[in-house]
Amino acid sequence: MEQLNNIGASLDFYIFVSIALFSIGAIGVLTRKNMIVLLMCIELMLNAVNLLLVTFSTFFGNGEAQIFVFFIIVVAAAEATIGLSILIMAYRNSKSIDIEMFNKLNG
Amino acid sequence: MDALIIIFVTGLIGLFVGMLKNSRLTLAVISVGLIAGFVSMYHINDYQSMFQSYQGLQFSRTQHMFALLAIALTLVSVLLGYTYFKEDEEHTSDYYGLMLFSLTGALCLIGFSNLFMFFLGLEILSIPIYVLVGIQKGNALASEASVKYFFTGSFATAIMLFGIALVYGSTGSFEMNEIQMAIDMGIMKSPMLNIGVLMMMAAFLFKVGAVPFHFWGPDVYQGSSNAVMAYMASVVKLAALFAFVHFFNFTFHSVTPFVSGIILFAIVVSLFLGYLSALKQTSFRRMMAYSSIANTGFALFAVLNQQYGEASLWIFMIGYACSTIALITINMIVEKETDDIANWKGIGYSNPFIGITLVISLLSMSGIPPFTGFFGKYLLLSSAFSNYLPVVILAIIASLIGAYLYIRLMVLSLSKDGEGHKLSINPTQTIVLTLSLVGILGGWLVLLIK
Amino acid sequence: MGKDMLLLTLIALPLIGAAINGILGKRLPKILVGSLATIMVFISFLLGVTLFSGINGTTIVHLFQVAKFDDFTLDANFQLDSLSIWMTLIITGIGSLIHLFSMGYMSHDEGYHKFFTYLNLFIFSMLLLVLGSNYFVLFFGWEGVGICSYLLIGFHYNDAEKGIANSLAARKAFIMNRIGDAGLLFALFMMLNKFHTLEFVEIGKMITASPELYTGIAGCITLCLFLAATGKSAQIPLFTWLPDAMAGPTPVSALIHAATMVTAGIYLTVRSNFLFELAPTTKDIILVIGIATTVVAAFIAMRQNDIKKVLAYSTVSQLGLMFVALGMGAYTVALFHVTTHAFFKALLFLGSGSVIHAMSDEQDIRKMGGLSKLTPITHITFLIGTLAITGFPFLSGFYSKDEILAHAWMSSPIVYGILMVAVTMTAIYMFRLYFLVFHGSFRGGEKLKSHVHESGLSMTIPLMVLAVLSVFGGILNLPGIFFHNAGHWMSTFLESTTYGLNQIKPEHMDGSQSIILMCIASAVALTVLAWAYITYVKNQAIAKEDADMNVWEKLSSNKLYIDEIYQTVFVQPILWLSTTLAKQFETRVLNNGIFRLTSAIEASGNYTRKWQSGFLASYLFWMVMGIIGFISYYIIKSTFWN
Amino acid sequence: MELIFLPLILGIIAFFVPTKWVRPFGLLASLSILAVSIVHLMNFHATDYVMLFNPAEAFPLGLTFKMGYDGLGLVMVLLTNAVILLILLANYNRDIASNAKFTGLTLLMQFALLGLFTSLDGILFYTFWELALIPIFLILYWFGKQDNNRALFKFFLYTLLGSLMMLLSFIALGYFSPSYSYFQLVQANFAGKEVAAALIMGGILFAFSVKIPLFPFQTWQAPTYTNAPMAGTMLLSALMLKMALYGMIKWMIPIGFEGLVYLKWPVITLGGIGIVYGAIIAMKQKDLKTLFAYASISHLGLIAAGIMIFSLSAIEASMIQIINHSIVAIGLFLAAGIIEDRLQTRNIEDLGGIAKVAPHFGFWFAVVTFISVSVPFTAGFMGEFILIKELFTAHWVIGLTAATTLVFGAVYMLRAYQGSMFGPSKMTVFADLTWNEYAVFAILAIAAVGFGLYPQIIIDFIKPSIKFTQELMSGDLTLTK
Repeated sequence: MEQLNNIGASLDFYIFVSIALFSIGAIGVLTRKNMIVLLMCIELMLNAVNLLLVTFSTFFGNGEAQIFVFFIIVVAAAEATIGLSILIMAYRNSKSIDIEMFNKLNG
Repeated sequence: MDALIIIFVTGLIGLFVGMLKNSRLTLAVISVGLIAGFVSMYHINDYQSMFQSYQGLQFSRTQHMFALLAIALTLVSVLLGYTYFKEDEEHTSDYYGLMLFSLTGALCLIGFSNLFMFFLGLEILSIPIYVLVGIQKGNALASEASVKYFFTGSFATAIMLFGIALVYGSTGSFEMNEIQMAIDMGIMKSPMLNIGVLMMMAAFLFKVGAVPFHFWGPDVYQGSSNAVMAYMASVVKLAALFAFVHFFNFTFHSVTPFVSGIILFAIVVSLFLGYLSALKQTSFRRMMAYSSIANTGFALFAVLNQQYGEASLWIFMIGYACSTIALITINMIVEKETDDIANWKGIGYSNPFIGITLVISLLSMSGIPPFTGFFGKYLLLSSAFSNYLPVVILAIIASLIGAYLYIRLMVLSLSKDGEGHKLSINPTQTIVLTLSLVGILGGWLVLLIK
Repeated sequence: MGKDMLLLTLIALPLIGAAINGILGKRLPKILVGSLATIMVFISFLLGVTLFSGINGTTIVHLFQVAKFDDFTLDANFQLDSLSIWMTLIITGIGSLIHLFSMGYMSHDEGYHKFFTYLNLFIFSMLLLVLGSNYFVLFFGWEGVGICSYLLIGFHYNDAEKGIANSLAARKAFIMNRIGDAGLLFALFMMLNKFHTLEFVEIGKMITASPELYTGIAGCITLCLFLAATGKSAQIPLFTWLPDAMAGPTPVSALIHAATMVTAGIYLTVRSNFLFELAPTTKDIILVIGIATTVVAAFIAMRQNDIKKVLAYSTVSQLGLMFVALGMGAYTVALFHVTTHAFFKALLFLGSGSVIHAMSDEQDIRKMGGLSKLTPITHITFLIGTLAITGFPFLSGFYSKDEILAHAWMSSPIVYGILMVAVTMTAIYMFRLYFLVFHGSFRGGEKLKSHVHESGLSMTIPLMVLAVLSVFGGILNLPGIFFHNAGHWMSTFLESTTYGLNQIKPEHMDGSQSIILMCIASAVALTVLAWAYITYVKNQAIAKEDADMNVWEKLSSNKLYIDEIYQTVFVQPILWLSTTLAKQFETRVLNNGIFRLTSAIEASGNYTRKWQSGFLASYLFWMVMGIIGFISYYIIKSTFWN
Repeated sequence: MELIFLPLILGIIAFFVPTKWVRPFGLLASLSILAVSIVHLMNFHATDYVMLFNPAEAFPLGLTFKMGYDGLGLVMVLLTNAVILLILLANYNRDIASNAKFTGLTLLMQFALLGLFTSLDGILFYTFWELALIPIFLILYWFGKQDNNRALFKFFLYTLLGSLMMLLSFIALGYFSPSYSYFQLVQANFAGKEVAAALIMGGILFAFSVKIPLFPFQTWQAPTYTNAPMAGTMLLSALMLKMALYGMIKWMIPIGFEGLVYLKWPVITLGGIGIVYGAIIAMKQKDLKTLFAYASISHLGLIAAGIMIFSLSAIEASMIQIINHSIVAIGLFLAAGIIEDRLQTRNIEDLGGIAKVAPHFGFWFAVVTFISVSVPFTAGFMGEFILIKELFTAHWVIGLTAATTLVFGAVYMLRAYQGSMFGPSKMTVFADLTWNEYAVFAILAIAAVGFGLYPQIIIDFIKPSIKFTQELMSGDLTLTK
C-alpha cells in the first residue's frame, strides 16, 4: 500500500524516464547509420515500453502488464534474431552494414 | 481457434514434408491443411470446440467473414506461388511454412479480443514476412527490401507498443471491451489516451501502408517476389486494415471523431500520391505498390464509417485483393528477367484468357461496374458521402487518375502488336486466375445475402 | 367514281408515273418513258377538267391523320375549290405540254428517264402544294417542289465544263428557298400556337368570326408568309437564284421557273388572303417590294446577252408585277396575270429552247440573228409570245397587265407611273431580244449556220398550242366595259368559291378611264416596237461588248452587282467564322486545353516520386515527422476546438 | 429476361466461332435478337409496364434489381436491335465482320444497351451505362486507326469523368429516396431542396452532356469518329448518344424535376449554341466523317434543347428525332465508309464525280443527304418541325436559332454531297454498291419515309409512358410546364 502510494506520487517521473528512453532510442534510429546500432536503438525503445508497462502495472496493481512485458521481451528476442540474420544476408550481398548503402530501390 | 491450430500444425507438417523435395506433395498437404482450416473456420459456430473456453479469440460475424477471406486468399497466394517456389528446391516448404505461420498471425489479428492477442497477432503476422521478403539470398534488391522493411517495421512495432502502453496506462486494462468502457466513461479527452491512440494509429497506418508511413511499400513490393507480394497485398493488408477498423469503430469509437482529421488527410494524400507516382513507374510491382497505397486510401474510408465500415471493407478488399492477385499472376506469366511493364505489350490480344482476366481486373480496379471493385468503392464512398463530401469528391477525382493508370495498362496489353505471341500458363496459375475472376465478378453478390 | 377519288387519282397519277420511270426507266425505250410521263400528266389534266366542270363550293377530302399532338393534329387533307382546281389546270395543262416538248428536247440526253421521273415528281409535289387543304400539306408540296427544282437545275451535274456551275446554281436555289421555307415554318408555328389548326377554312372562319382578335398576330404571320413567298417567287431580296436556275434544261426553266413553281408564292398569298386583309402594313411592304422587284429586274434584263437570262429576269419582273397586284388586294387580278403569264412565258421559254436546240446549245444572242427564215414556226410563236408579254393590244398579256395598271392607277398615280416605266422597259428588252435573235444577219458563223434547223413536231405542237393560248388567253377575264355579261368571268369564278376572296371586292372602274389607260399601254407597246425595229433591223445595231458600255449599261449587264454584295456581306463572314472557330476555339482552346491538363497531371508524378528517396533514414525520419505531426495536431485541436 | 441475356450469351459464344462462320453467325444472332424483341412488341399494349425482373424484397443499400420496359423503353430496345442488325449487315462485305472479336463485342454492346434501356434501378442504370463503354472502347481500339490512342484516351476519360459525376449524383439520390427503384426515385420529393436537386441533376446531366455531346464537351467526338472504324462510328452515333437522350427523358426529368428549373434554360442555351456552332464548323470541314460529326453535334443540340422544354409534344418529337438521327447516322457513315473503302480517302477535295461512275451509290447517298437535311416525307422533318415549334413557343430567340439548322444543314450537307459526288469525275473506277449496302440504304430510306409519313406510330408508344411517369411524379408537377 505504502509502496503503491510512492509509485503514485512519482508516477510522472517513471513516465518521463521511459519517454526519455524511447526518444533516445528513436533519435538513435534516426541518426545512426550502422545497422547493428539501429537494432540496439530499437531494443532500447522496446525496453522503454517495458519500463512504462511495469510502472503502470505497479500503479494499477495488476499483473497483466508484467505478463505483457514478457511477451514483449520474447518478441524482441525473435525480432533481434530475424534482424541479425537479415543483416548478415544484406552484408553478404553488399559487403557493408551501412544503411546508406541501400538505396537501389527508390523513385 | 481450431482453424488457427490446424493451420499452424499444417505449417509445421509442411516444413517436414518439404524435406521429401516433392513440391507437388508439399503443395497438396498445404492446400489440404488450408482447406481444412477454412472448413473448420466456416463451421466455427456449428460445433462444440474443445478450445471454446479460450476468450482471447472471438469471431463475431464480420470477423468470421474476414477470417474466411484471409484463409481463402492465402490459399490462392499459395497456389500462385507454387510455380515460383518449386524452382527453389531447398526451401520450397519454407515459403509455405512461413506463409501459414503469418496467416495464423493474421487470424489472431482478426479475431483478437484483447491487446495480448492483438500484439502477438501483429508480430506473428509481420516477422515471417520480414523473412519472406528477403528469402532470395543472392538477390541484392531482396535483401535491401527486407532490411528496409525490417527496420521500419520494428520501429513501427515499438511505436505501437508505446501506444499500447499509454492506452493501458490510461484505461488500466488490456481487454478490448473494458478499454472501450473505460474510454466511454469519459476519459476520452485525457492526453495520455489520445497520444496513445495516435501512436497506435501511426503504427496502423504503417502496417496498411498509408501516407506518411507508406515508404516501405514500393521498395518492399519491388524487392520481394511476386508470390510474397501477392500475399502481402492481400492477406497482410486485409488483416491490418481489419484491426485498424475494428479498433477505431469499436474500441476507440468515441475518440475516432476527434482524430478523423488525420485519417482524412491520410486518405487524400495517399490517394493522390499513390496514383500520381504510379503513373510514372516502369517496374510493374512498384506500380502496383503505389496503386495499393492509393487503394489503402480508399479503404481508410471504412475507419470513418461506424455503421457499415467492416462490411464495406470486406467487399472492397475482396475486389482489390482478387484483382491484384490476378494481375500479379499475369505479371508472373509475362515476367522476363525484369518486371518491366513493357513486357505486357499485346499479351491480352493474343491470349484471350489472360486478356479477359486482365481487362476485368483492371476495370474492377478502376471502379467500373458491375465488378466487385466498383461496389467496394461505392459502399465506402456512399457511406462517407454525407459527412465528408469534399473528401469524397477528391477521391472521385483521384480515382479518375487511377482509371487513367489502369486503362493505360489495359490499352498497352491489348495492343495488336502482340499478335501471335502466345504465353504458356500452368494449371495452378489458371486456377488462380479463375478463382480471382470468380471473386471479382461474384464477390459483390454477398451483398444480396441477408 | 366520286369527287374525292377523282382528286386522289389526279394527285397520285404523276407519282405513279415517277415511280414506274424511276424504277424501270433505264430498261424501257425512251419513247415509252416520255409518253408514259406525258400521258400521266395529261390524264390528270383531263381529270382536273372534269372536276372543274363539276365544281361547286369547297370540298375537303380527308386522306389520313399524320400525327396527333397534345394540342393540335396534323392531317393529310386535300381541298377542292375553284382556286386549287384553277392552279391544277394550269399546272397539269402546261405541264403536259412541256412534257411533250421535253420528249423532243431531251431526246439526246442519257439521263432521259431520270429527267421525266423528276418532272413527274415535280408535278406531284406541285399538286400537293395547290390542292392541300392546310398549310402542313402545302409545306410538303412547297419543299417537294424545292427538291425537284434542285434536282432539275443540277441535272447536268457531271457535265465536263459546266457541271460544277450547274450544281452550284442548284445549291444556291435550294438554300435560298430554304431561307424562305424557314419563314413559312415560323408562320405555321404562330398559326399553330394561335389557332391550334392549319386548315385554311377553319382559320378563315375564326378570323372572320372575330377579326379584331387577330390583327396583331396576323401582321407577324403574313410577314413570315411573304418571306416564304419572296423565296419561292424570286422577289427582292431572295431573287438572285432564279437567273442562275437557268442552268437547268430549258423545259425545266419553262415549267418550274416560269409557269408554275415560281407562282407558288402568289398562290400562297391568295390562299391566305383573309390573313393579309388584316395586315395592311404587310400589304404595303408587298406593294413596295413588288414594285422594286419589277423595276430592278426589268432594268437588269435590258442588257443581258444570254437568251434565257433575259427571259429569267423578265419572269422576275412579271412576278413583281403580280405582287404589286397582291399588295393592292387585287388577288384575282394577280391570278389572272399568273395564268396569262404562264401561257406566254412558257411559250417564250419553249421558243428559246427550240432556238437553243436549233443553235446546238448556243445561248448567246450575240451569235444569233436572222433565224426567222431558218426556224419559221419558232419565229412566229416567239413573236406572238413577245407581243403578248409587251402588252400588245388584245393579246392575253394586254388584258392582265391592264387590270393591274388600272388598280395601280386607282391606288396612286405614282405607282402607276413607276409601273409604266417597268412596262416600257419590258417592251424594250423583249423586242431587243426578239429582233436580235430572229432578224438581222446570222452572227454565229457558217459552220453553226449549217446545223440550224426547225425542231420536230413534239416540240412545235406545244409551241403552237401555247401561242393560241397566249393570243386568246385574255378572254378568260375580259374587262367589263366591252362585254358586260361576260366581263371578269374568271374573277367571279374564283371569288365565288374561294374562301375569303368573296369578302374582298376589287372595284372595277368606269369605261372612259380604263379606255384611256388601255390606249396609253398599247401606245407604249407600239412606240417601243417601232423604235426597236428601227434600231435593230434598220440600223442593224447589235449588242455592245462590255468595253464600250456606259455606266448604266454596265450596271444592267452586271446585274447591279447584287451577287457580289451578297457574297461579301453574308457568305464570306460565315465561312471565315467557320474556319476561325474550328482552328482557334475547337482545336486550340478545347482540344489542346484538355491535353495540357492531362500531361500536367502525368508530369506531376515525377515530383511525387522524388519523395521516395530510397534512403532508410529519410523513411524513418518521415515516420517520426508523421508522429510529431499527429501529436501537434492533437495539441492544436485540443487547445483550440474545445 | 431472354431479351437481355440472349445478346450476352450469343456475344460470348461469338468469340469462339470459327472465322469462316462469323459473318453469318453475327447476322443470325442479331436477327434472332430482333425477332425476340418483336415478339415482345407483339404482346405489348401501349399502356403496359412490362417487368422483366422484379424481386419482391429489397436488398441492402437500396439496391433493387428491377428491370422492365414501358413504351419508351420498348421503342429504344427495338431501335437498338434494328440498328445493331443494320450495322452488322452494313459491314457484312468487310473484313471486320469476319472477326470474331468484333462480332462478339458488338453483341456485348447490344447487351449493355438493352440492359440500360430496360433497367429500372438507379445503380443498375449506372452499371449498364458504364458497361456499354467497354465494348465500344475495345472496338475503337482494335479496329480503329493504329495511332489513335490519344483520341481514345480523351474519349474514355471524358466519358468516365462524366459517369463518376453521375455516380456521385446517384449516391446523393440515395439520401432522398428509400431505394434506388426507379419508381421510388421518381417519387423522391425535393420540395424545399430545389438547389440540392439541381446539383444532383447537374451531376447526371454532366454525364449525359458529355455523351451527347452538348456544346462545350464535344471535343472528344470528332477525333474519335475519324479514328474509329465505320462500325464503331455507327455504334457511337447511332446508339451510344441515344443512351444519354433516353436518360434525360426517362431518368433526369422525372426524378429531379424540382431542380431542373435551374438547369432548363442553361441546357437549352447550350443546345442552341451547339446547333449553330456545329453547323458553322461543319461548313468548312474537308473530312467527310469530321463534317458528319459536327453535323450530329448540331442535330443533337436541337434534340437536347427540345427535351429540356419538358412539353409532351416536345418529348414525342425528340423521340422521333432520336430514331431519325440513328437512321441518318448509319446512312451517312456508311456512305463515308464506302467512299473510304473504295478510294482510301475521305477528303472532299480529292473526291468528285462519283455519281457518274457509281449511279446507285450516288442516288442512295442523295436520299440519305435529303433525309439528313430533314425534307418533308422523312422522319427528320416531323421531328424538327415539332421541336423547333416547341422551342419557338418557349422563346422566339431560341426558335430562331434552332431554325438556322434548316438553312445551315442544307449548306453543309449539300456541300459534302456535291463535293464528293458531282463535278467532273476524278477517279476512273468506283465499285458500285454491294447487295448488303444496297439493302441497308433501302431499309433506312423506307424507315425514314415511313416514320415521316406516319409518325403517329411512334407517338402512340411514347405518350402513355410519359403520362404514366407524370402520374408517378407528385401531383402538382407535370411534364407540361
